[in-house]
Amino acid sequence: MQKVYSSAVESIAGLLADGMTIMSGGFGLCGIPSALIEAIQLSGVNGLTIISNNAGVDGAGLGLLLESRQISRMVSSYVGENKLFAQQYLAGELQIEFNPQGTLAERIRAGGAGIPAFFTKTGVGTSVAEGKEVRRFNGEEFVMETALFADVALIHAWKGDFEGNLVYRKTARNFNPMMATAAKTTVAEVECLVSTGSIDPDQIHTPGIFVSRIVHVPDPEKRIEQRTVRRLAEETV
Amino acid sequence: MQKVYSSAVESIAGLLADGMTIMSGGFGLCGIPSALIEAIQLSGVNGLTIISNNAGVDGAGLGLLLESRQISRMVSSYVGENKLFAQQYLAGELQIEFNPQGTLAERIRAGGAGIPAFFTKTGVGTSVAEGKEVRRFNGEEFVMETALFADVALIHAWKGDFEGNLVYRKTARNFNPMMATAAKTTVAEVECLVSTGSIDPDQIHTPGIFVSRIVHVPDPEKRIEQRTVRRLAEETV
Amino acid sequence: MAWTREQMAARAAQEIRDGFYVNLGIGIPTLVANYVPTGIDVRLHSENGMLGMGPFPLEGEEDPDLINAGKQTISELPETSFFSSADSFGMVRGGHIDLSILGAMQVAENGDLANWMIPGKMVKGMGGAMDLVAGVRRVVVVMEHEAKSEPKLLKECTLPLTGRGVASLVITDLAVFEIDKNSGRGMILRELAHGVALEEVREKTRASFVECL
Amino acid sequence: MAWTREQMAARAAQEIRDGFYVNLGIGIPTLVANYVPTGIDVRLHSENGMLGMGPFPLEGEEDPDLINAGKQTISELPETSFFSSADSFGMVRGGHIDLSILGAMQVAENGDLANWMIPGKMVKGMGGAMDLVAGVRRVVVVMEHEAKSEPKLLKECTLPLTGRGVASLVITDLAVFEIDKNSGRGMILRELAHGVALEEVREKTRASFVECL
Repeated sequence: MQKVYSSAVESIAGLLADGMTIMSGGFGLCGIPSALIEAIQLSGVNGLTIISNNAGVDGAGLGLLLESRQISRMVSSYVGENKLFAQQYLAGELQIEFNPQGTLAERIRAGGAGIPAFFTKTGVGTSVAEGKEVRRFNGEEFVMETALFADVALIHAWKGDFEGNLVYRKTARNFNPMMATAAKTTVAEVECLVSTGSIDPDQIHTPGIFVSRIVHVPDPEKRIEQRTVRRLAEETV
Repeated sequence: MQKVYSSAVESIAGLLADGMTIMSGGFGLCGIPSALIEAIQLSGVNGLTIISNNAGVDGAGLGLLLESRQISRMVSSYVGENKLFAQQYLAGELQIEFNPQGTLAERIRAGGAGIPAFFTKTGVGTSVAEGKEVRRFNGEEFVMETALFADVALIHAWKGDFEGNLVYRKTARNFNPMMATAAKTTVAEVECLVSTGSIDPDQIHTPGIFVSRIVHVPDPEKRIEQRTVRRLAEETV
Repeated sequence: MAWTREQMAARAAQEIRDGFYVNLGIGIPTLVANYVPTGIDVRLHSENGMLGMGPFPLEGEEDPDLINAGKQTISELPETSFFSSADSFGMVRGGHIDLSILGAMQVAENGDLANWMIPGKMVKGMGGAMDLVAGVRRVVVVMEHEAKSEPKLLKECTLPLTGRGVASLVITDLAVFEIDKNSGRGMILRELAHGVALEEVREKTRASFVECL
Repeated sequence: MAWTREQMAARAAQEIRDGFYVNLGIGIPTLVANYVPTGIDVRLHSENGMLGMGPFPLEGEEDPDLINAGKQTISELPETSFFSSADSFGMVRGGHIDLSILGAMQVAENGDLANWMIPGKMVKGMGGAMDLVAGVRRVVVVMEHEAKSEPKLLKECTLPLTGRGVASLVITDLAVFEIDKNSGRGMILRELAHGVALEEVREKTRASFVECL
């Protein structure tokens, strides 16, 4: 069971095909699989459908794949931070399917957990529910949403072992754990690669069964989108 | 936000009413809220619907509430270890609704997560699917299952802080995390009560938002149903 | 003599009860955290996967792995817990968050709320707004009474909805309206901002409302 | 000269490939762990919330918080992880477990499987069996060929089903049958136990099967 690859490029080798669907973890630029996204850019694969909460910013994260015009469709909840996105969308080069953030998270979790569809109150009475079944339970209306599943999931974790067990750090967890479960092949970049047995088994966020390939990316560059600070005297925001 | 109660009896005071629905964590006798079950027995409340994977054994766990005839209905996946259960069931004093274990777990998770219903392949073509909607997705059949929600959930955790954040230990986790989310009021007994801030926030299994009341039960009696051991020379089971 | 942004935030903070779990939106709602009354213990939820959100970090203590839903650097507190987006929206959808305070472009007299898109303009997406308005137990809207002299309190929203019948209270720079979503009788005017005349509110409000000051 | 329980378990162990995640049922399937060929790396899943299940503990090292789905005390390994029952059955239902080896009362030629209740007898419940047979990628049944001289390999199950069209391979004390679930052509007899005559298998099998030894 050899899961560790020596570089991001090698870790995705043999997995890619034009037109495939890729999930990419992260919220904003927090917890995104930067090294794996760069490897996707290098591969030149195109016509991609990307499932990701956001689309990066110009020059970082999925913004890289927009620059190289490798993405033809996005499934996201918010793509506000990216000029290139707007340009390509308005030029008709890029399709977008907006999902409410919680619905997106739940559709991915459902995909990994063998749930083909579920009902949620989110979006009832809005354009999100158009064309979807709406049904009453206990007198309230709910809309049916279906599962998402990808060919490949790209994950960023803080710590991983040789078994593929993963631990995330703070709000860099976000979409990564569900995406790790909802793809044919899951590739994880980890900031710390540790020996199997050194992570407390009660504190593993993603069990190794979900992770096929791991690559060690020490000290990844992490950008901050909105640097907000307080002065020492201030108590609150 | 005072959540800590000084005894199991006090921790459930004011929550009980005849005929109510209670979720009780644990798998077999592992990770069951023993002290809280004893407090329920002392309270004398009856006509209970209990949602729990198992029904304890004679003299322990939910077996106590069977002895005192406080349960009128169980929602479970397996109740094999209990003579009293069989007697009361055959005498018509006890109703039972069997759920496949994974369906039971998912119905509870759905109840906590605002999902009124979902589709699963488990049970299609069996008596479990009788009277339920069966629908095709991608050429395969799935049965619709609905959410479970309780008035009170009784939880056993290893560690808890004053905020209600919980950590479980090994396979004593089982149904506890989902049940903690799926009741109007969740009461947790914890083996170790620690100060808020002493649990790593990345390693909290159940965030305090789900826990209304906590009671410290140090050194609870833990029974083993099937004590199996190997001799030193043996490598495997 | 309308309320300032700070006064609107302070008024919204009065909706917070001791022990509440609260989600604050971007803009004026963010300021609400500064006006939580002393003695009121509140836990802030950030839908990207955090409960017990702390203030902005001190200079030099920013952590790129620790941001809020507005992508701003923040800090943690002793009671903080982190979890996945699925678990986070499970909390929201499951009705575990007591209060959501957020901004809006339009609110209708039946509680319909619009705050995510303007037809013809580039759509950025709804983010977590639809989940929050549908799932959180009580939704309080804080917004200007008018946008460029256009009323925002309407009989029916003209913009695409974020949620149907979801708003319970609207706090504007001029007044505070309650919405009894089940009655179908429109809004109830509960308060006027200091120095604002009832006449001005009547003029600038398209939603029908009863006065119960 | 039928196979012993140990020989059946050893035959079942040959279905395990390197890197497989496997769930073993109670009874003969539990023995399979003893016959995993050297050089084959396998991870055992226990549906009560554990991956990387180790052997029974040494005397004195039993931990009441560490049991398998049969409620037996077990041990952990370096690769072990623990998770909730919801996550555990998410793995099962989502098709992440490669192989399930379990016992049965009856198997029909179309792969229908019955192993949870006998009408008229006290029903104990299906536990996780329905989830496992429906969700795991490949289901291998290990069972006696007959029960008290009653055939267990049938044209149609007479007992209430655990799953419809779920079994892929049946290993009995007499023979090994493959089931091509999509063909509708019945079972395929693949192997005879050492010293067992084809005639005996024909006699004791109600399911139609083609011989492809």
